[in-house]
Amino acid sequence: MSAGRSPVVRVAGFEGPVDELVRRAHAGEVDLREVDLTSMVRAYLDGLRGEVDLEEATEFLWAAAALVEMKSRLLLPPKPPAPEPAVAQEEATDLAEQLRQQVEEYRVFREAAEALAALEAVQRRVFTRPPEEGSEGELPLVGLTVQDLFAAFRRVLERSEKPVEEVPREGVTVADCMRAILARLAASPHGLQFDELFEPASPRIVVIVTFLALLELVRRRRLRVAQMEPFGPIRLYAAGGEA
Amino acid sequence: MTEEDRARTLRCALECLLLASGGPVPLPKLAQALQCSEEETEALLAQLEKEYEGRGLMLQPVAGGWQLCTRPEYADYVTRLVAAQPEPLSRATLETLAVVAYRQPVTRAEVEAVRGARSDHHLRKLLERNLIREVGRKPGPGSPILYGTTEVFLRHFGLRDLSDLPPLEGRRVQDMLRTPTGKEDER
Amino acid sequence: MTEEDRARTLRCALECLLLASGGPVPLPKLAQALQCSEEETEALLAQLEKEYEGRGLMLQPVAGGWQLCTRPEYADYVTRLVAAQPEPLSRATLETLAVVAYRQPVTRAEVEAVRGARSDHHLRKLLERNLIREVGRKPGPGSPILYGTTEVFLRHFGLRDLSDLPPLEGRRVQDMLRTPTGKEDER
Repeated sequence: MSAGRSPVVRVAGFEGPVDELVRRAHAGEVDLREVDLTSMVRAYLDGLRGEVDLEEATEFLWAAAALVEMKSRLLLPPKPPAPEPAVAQEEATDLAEQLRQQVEEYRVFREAAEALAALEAVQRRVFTRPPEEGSEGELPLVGLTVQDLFAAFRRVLERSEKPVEEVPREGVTVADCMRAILARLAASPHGLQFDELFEPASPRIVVIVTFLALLELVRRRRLRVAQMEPFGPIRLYAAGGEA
Repeated sequence: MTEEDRARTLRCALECLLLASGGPVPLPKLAQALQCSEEETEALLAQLEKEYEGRGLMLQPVAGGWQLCTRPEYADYVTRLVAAQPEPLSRATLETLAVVAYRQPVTRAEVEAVRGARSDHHLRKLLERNLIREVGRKPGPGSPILYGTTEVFLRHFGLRDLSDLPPLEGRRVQDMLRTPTGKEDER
Repeated sequence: MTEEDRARTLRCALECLLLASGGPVPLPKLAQALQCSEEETEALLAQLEKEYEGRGLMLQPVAGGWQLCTRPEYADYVTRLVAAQPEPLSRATLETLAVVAYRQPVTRAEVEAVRGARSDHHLRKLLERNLIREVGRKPGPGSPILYGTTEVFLRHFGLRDLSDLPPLEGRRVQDMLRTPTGKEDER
């Protein structure tokens, strides 16, 4: 996983880094209707026995959320096709030319990305005086590991019954969920139990997005996650708020 | 005070300025703090750079300024003491960043048109690491957000400024930055 | 590699360690990163200190470790550069800090009881500046947060450790800080 930190997945018709799956699905090279996303998520979670890399897990969850969203679009009744006058009016030869240019352009940027990677590799070995302590530091996880958090997440995911296909058209965004979580925490000075964030019968997409929102809030240090005793309930607190 | 004493004092002061500020300091600010001309400050920087040869620290011109930093050859010692630098960017994220860097200001739709893939996740990552930022909104329907690179971006890659970006296919970066693309607002 | 080459490499590495860590580094941590004994590390620190004579930077033992800092004689240059020094602490905030420093670990309610005034704003400011931090929770109803001072606090005030805090003069102050009030845990 050195080139990128995208975890490898194996699904019908595809095996490789999950972000590549997203790219292929988006390009129509993989038919998501054939792909069992629930098993993919479960297989990933089952694979998380050892160290959980928060960064990688976030990457996976993002990819999973993107796939779920794409798949739900495929499964929903088709909307009347949006008019695409620009493309419709193109001559076939123009289209081919346009495509060629696009591929060429993409190749150029891939090379640029390689050059940047080389610069990054050098600069990563150069250190300056760090800013005063506190701007960076431990994630605010008190008395528990990221594994515990993931285990709890998994329990909720297993509890959630509704299949992904029942995505409300409006969709939920991570930003909405973050706001909702902060609002609930603000109203709960003694913190919230982790499980309370999830309705028992939430659609999986809602569970995933809620969890992403939670990770995001932990990363931004907007909330603290604490477990007072081993295997005890996980509680969430608004950061800085007193109990 | 002899001329050499004066230069020596100023070199010492320069060293202090660079240590105290931590990040890159633009030449005019150094000159102002030293109460010297910018030319003289540049000469002092060159002298100091020479003095630092064979030492652990070095001067680096980056992000429009000068900074005091460690030489890459001692990185192994340093990572034994302090946390390693943030993770290198994934390939897909680097690709997204390259499009933003060479095409800025650019919308998400434009980035996605080049990459042929959804890029919101990568843009978010880049925003989070302060490598890119919102620089405005594009006039037109929906007025989409325009992205550009930040000073953190320059520092992350050890670049002086945007013209220091590796040339793309022999095209000079300045030309690319100025060329408006014909495919704007494609979605 | 000759012995002198090795010592030179280690001195360079030491310089890098001190710059990259920013704050004071305890001797054992330096030794560990250099993969030397503490005795050898001390010898290297002494050599480096000697090398630094007549330069702008110097080594300083502070807060239980060694740090790289600027020589006081160049302070005027530095202050000219860092014109935007963080604003000095307000009287009320300093007062709050004093209560925390001398009575730690202490809850907000206890601070407020001593000061006879709401202090949440000041505590927040001190947390923001990393002068205090949450050190735990007090057992009992509501288990309120306990605050204590940080290493930044020690550095800010040039203290080696908490026993270095100036002794409190005057009975009244001492009593005030010590007297448990009846208003504890009030929220």
